[in-house]
Amino acid sequence: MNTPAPTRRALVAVAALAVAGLVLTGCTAEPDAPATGKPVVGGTLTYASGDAEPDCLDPHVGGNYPQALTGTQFLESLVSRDTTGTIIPWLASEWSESDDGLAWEFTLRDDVYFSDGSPFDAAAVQANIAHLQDPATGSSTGYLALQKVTGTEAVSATVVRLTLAEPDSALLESLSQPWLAMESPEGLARGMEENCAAPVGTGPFVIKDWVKQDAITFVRNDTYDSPPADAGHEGPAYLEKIVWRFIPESASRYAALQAGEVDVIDNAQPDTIVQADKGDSIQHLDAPRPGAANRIELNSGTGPFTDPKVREAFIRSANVDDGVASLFQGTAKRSSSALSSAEALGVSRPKLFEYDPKAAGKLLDSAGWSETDADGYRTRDGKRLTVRFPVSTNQSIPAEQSLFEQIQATAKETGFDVKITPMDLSSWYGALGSGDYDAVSAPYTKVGPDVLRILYHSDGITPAPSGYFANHAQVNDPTLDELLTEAGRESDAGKRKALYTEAQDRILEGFYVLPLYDQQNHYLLGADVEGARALPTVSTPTFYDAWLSR
Amino acid sequence: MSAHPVTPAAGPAGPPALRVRNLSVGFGRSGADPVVSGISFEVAAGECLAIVGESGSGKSVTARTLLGLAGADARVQADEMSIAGASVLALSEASWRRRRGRDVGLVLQDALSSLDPLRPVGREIADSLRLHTTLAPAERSSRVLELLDSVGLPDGELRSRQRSGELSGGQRQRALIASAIALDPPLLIADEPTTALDVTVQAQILELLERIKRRGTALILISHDLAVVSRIADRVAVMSNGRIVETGPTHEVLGRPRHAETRAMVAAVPAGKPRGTLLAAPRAAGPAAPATAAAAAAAAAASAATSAATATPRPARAAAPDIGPAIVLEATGLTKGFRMPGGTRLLAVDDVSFRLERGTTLGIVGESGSGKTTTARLVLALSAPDHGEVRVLGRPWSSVSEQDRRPLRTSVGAIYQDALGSFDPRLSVRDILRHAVALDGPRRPDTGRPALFGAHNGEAQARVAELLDRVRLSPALLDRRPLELSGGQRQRVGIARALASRPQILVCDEPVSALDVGVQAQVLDLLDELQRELALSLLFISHDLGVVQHVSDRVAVMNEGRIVEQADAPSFFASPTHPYTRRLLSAVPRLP
Amino acid sequence: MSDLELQAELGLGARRQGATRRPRRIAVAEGLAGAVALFLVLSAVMPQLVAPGDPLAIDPLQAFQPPSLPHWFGTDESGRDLYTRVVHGTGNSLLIGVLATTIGLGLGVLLGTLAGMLGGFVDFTVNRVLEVLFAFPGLLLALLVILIYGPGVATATIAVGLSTAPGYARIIRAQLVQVRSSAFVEAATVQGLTPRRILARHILPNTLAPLLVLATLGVGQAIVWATALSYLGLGAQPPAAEWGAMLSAGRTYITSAWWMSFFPGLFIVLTAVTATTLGRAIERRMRHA
Amino acid sequence: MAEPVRRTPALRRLAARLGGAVFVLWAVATLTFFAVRLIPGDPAEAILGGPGSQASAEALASVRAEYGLDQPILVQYLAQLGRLAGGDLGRSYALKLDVGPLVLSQLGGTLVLAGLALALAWLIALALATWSTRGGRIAARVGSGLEIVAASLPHFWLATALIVLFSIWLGVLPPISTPGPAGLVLPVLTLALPLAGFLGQIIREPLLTALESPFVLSALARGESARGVRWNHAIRHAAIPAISLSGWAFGSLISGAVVVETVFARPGLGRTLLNAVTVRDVPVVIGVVMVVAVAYILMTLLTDAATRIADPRTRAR
Repeated sequence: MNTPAPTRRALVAVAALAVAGLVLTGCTAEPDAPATGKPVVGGTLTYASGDAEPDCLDPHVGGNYPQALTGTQFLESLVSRDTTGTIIPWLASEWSESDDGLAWEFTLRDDVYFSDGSPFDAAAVQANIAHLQDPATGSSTGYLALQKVTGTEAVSATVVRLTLAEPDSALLESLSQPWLAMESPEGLARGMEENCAAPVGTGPFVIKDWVKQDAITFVRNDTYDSPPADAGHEGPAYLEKIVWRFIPESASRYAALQAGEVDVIDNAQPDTIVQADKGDSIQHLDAPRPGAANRIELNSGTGPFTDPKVREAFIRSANVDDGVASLFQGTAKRSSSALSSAEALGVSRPKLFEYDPKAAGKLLDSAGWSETDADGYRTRDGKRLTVRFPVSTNQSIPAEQSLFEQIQATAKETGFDVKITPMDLSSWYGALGSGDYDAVSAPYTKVGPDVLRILYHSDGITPAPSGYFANHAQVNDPTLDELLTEAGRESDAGKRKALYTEAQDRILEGFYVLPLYDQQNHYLLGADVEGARALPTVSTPTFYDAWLSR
Repeated sequence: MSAHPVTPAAGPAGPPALRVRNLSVGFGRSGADPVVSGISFEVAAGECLAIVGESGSGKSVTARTLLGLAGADARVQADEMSIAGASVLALSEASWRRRRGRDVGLVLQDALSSLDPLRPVGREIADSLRLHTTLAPAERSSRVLELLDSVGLPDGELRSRQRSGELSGGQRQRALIASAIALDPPLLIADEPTTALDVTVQAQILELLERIKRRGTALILISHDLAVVSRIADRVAVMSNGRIVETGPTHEVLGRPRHAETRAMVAAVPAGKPRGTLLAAPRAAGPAAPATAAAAAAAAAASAATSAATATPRPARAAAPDIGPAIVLEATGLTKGFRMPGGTRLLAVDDVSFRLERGTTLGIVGESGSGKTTTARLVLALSAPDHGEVRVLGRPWSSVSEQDRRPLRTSVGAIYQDALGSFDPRLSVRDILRHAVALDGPRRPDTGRPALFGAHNGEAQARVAELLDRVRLSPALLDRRPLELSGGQRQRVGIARALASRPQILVCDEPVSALDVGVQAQVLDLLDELQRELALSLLFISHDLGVVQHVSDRVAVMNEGRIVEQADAPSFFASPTHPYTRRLLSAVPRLP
Repeated sequence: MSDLELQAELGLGARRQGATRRPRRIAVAEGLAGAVALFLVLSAVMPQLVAPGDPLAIDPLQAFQPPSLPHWFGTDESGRDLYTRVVHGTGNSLLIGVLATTIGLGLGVLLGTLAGMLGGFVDFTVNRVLEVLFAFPGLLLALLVILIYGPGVATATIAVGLSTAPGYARIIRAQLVQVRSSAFVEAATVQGLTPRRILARHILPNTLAPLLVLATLGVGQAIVWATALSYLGLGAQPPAAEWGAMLSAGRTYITSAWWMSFFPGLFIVLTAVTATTLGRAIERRMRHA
Repeated sequence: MAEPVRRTPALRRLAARLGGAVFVLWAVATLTFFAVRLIPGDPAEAILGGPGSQASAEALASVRAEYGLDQPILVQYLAQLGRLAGGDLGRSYALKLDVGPLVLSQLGGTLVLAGLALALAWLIALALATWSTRGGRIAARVGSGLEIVAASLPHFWLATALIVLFSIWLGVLPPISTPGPAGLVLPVLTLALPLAGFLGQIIREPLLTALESPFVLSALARGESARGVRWNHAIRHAAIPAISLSGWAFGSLISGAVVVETVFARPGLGRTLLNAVTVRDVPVVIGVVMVVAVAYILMTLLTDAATRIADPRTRAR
């Protein structure tokens, strides 16, 4: 069966050379400032993930964040990014773009082998791109990232050329993502079922065992020597083994970390982060995901939100600041941008999103929603001002659902009847597909401002082959379309910035979105975990440099 | 001979097996009345002392106290309590444990529940040996076989592997005795050891106990039935309200009872008393019968003190009204079989025929499993016979549909052994009687439903009051539920209910088997009185030949589903023909 | 799930043994249970009287307050007063419990009465059906219902109701058969009562009297099961003031805000204990009346 | 009745029991087969990921053909029965795994958990019941009160409470199920405590009855100690009703496992079932249901045998 579309926090790469937005806070050992002492070789690190267990470990299939998390441990991409946002060599040692921007040549390392022993070469890259573009693979994230790529050519065994339909300034970022990582062609040839169970890559670890509903065991790849350029050391990883467990209960996860049963947890809850920050026994790694900020998108295609005044009224009626402050306890900041704070080209317009119920009331009056019914909701022509808000319980962390409840409560004071409907993922996609929503929150992870094109270009209203469509706000603005297309082709940094600024202004001023906060991505690590870091691409953790000081 | 304390009539030298002086046992708060107060007695080796009393007289508590098992909250005081010369007063639990089974053994009634139903009887018997000796398991097993043999249970190998539920009543009572005498204790206490046993079995068990006594064991036999103990007891102590009211050699106490309580007990034994003799002393004046059996006994005792010491014959019966046929109930060739779990058929009732004449009592007697209860059910048309027929008042009864039979139902009343179970537990005495009365009364013309059903219907209330008076129950009991009544009271309510429809026939299925002798006497008297006054015809079914002898005009003996002998009472008892009947008759406990 | 059956067995079993050792006076535990029950019913019927606030009113600045004088049970992540929410949730939870019990008991009475009264082929068939339903032990039948109709309060209620029905049916049937063959029904036949009158006067009252006990015990168990489904995300959903959903929301913050889980859970336990104690007390009263 | 009742031949009884078991299994399979037809929507679409998948008509058609969904319902039903009879439980919609091996691989963990919990529950129940019936009204009240409260504890709440107490406050036990024995303590305790409450309630009444019964008095009169009476006689009587409720206990443990395995992140049947219900993975749900039904039936057969061993009286009946 096909993968259900880009599930959790899907990401599309973008070309722009964004200045690093990845901020590493907390006490994590950073790669260039190794922790005290000499790395110890050996040991088993246990990782507890709160994300769903992937159905398929091949990130080409579908392409969601849980796959990126696991894929980072055993797969590698052509290029990577450093903390300043600069694209750096990985499996490709150098690359060049043709003058017209329609062809790219990548020179590959000649000393890299997949863990099944087959060589990594131009043919392998071709096979991977073909696999991603094959509809049978059911890729959504990788497929979208390679939309402009029309062909591949093995110039030599170590040089591969990609030809494009139009210039793509996001290509390098796209290729840096785990969803476009390189897998052994022989592995791919085994068929989807086998490959899903144990994809073969070039990474520092190899899948040894996957007991479904329990754990994945990775063991060290002893012949490994192809770290990205920003890695802390060369040669094989220090750790002997990684046990990757799935613990959906956040409280259990944190307690397990406290008890020393696991060494690293993800999806840390705000209250546990605050606790961890207070003591010394647990390190905190804050790595917000790139791409769009978490936001509520208002469906401008149908229903009450076709009227910009009603959209603005809703946005002004929602008290987000207090909610973010109380629910996230300082671990997340209120956003007033369409983009993640990790994106340098992001435009923040705090004034547009200030809580102002009075203004909201006036806006509704002027939009014709001037009557109030017995329950205190606004009505127009006898119809209640209802906002249908389907929420995917799989995609929203509890604090976020609480925030939605608070928005529901504050918007009620102005007269909005927000109907929050919790749903499982499949029903949620169903509701989206049939247009049965007025507001929706769908996280979208991606490097660089090109995410705006995915989310707000009118092309995004029509679904991708997997059935997924990204333009939930159903923004259909030819001027915006033009700005976004132009920006996607433009390689001049200054012009690009101006184009994206204008585009963001149009989106924000059109009140299509209510930005909430950055996509949260907090890791907590035991005190004896040294050298772990988040890859500056999509903030997945890498344990290549990690070792245990115990 | 003086009444207090009890001393052995004769016996070997040395200390008696048991000596008790001034024993009192109380429970609960220290101010509460003691259950046993100041009793004294002794038993010598090879002697049997019977302690007789109504339930609640304190005899069982006495027995338990002699084993140190009166309970944690019991307060035991005595001037002396010694077994084989050694004082057992204020023994620690550990020392008691060493003595129980070794110095004193206990046999309880109903071995089905007195032997652990989940363990083979061999292990139960071997337990005494395990606890008090160092015998190896194999030695214990062989000793168990000897013991079983000595109590008259051959096939020891088989028996010791069986559980109490797999043995017959007599077999398991023997096994229980074997477990009590495993260590040959000098003192054996038997608490109602034969109650609930068939008479023939009862006689055998008594014989066994007597044999044990003759071996030199001191035996204390506890019972509510004077007739039972009179067989083997050397001396009798009569207990009432926690005191020993009379004591002496058996023949003296039974022959010349001095205390009112003793006299009442002697009088209450039905066996050998002519038909129509009053068994219980005349009731106290007024309809307010005492609330409990114990109180009833006390009242009876009090009034008996002023009345004649021996049973009083009653005036002759009222003449039967000469309406309807002379034969009110007739069974011909009744046969009923049941399928057994193994697939075989058991003929519970096999070709049974009898006739009940108006105004008389037909007693059907048989031991357990003889088919008498099935016969009762057939007569009551609660099950249909496979063959044969029952006719009531000359009309077809068992052969017609229930609907056709129903009009005739009011002519047939019934009282049961388990009176409590025969009442709807939700109903009060008032409701039970009101419902019964309503059935008999006129019907509303519109609905056909009984007209007397209203709670405030004066006529119904009057009838209920009348019934209550007939069975000598206080109106104060009207609002109680049967669960809150004593056994005797329950049976009276049952009789009142049966009388409500003014029946001509009363089917009594073991009506007094669950009652103490004293209460039994009262109920039997009541039935007799009702029969006289209401010209009732009684079908009286019982396992107790003594009772049947007392109440019946005609007797039928059932064995293995068949009537083996049937005759008019005088000739029946004078010259029984069938060997089974003779065996039965000889086993009936009666006073010497 | 035959917890109910079990609970009932415990109560009705004593009836069969005719145990009469307990005194009639009101025990301390029963008195307490009565008081708690009164409080719960009041909370369900008139929550405003017990807790005048709005269970949905948020106050983000007052979030995560531990229990204090203004907030007896503390506040949740949105600053909602937990005491108010727990009290207002009583109605929801009790309603779910009562409805589920009604469904289960209704079906159980229907099946049990059919089997017990008609006997023969019907009895055989119903017994086989029950046997099959018992092969879905515990939550299994409920989960199957949820698989079919999707999660939600209504489904969860029906699911719990359905899965309790077999247990009830078996009790009712057993009770009916026992009463039908009891000595007092035979006695009534001997008295000449018509079958219809025996049914109306003796069999039905004695069979159905334990229903009150069953229902009381059942509501407690149904609430535990329904809240379990809510906790697993298959029943009521936040922010609904339903105990299971509140507990489910609270488990996220268990390390820092124990009160969010503790108080809703305490009310569930309290309700179940109260139901059990009251059920037993009613049973005892009926037995000794 | 004095004469020993003739026993049904063991073989015939066994055959009857097995026949009954096969019938129940068939009925369970039939019931689930037709029950899942009640699920609204197209099963082919469900296989492809639900309504959100927006699968193409060709994809739907190929899935229908692959899963035989285009066949008449009776053919599908017979095919399903045939597969089940051969031990084939079908293929998971979501996990892309054969259900049979998947469910079997999860069964072990749950059985270990349930088995240990059952043993612990018995231990606690017996200890509490014997302690609280040793005399004294206070002990009896405390005992029966504890039992009622324990029986009322919802697993989900108890699990959380135990984690807070032992893992967060005291820090002595791992809050998740780790491979070692330490990781089993809290899950087992969570399952065992409420069950112990129930068992204790069942044991208490017959224990009291047994302790007051004449055979105990007889044993005491033989010189048996209070402890001997308890362990040689009374306990066995008290245990029989509880043993015969093992089928129920098994159901309660499976239900508990759904919660406990989720909270303690333990692989097992319960967690598999919950996940499958959440994502509506019909074959997995059916697979688990069938396996549980088989286990339940085995359990009742075992219970029956155990009761016969513990209570010889039932053999004659």
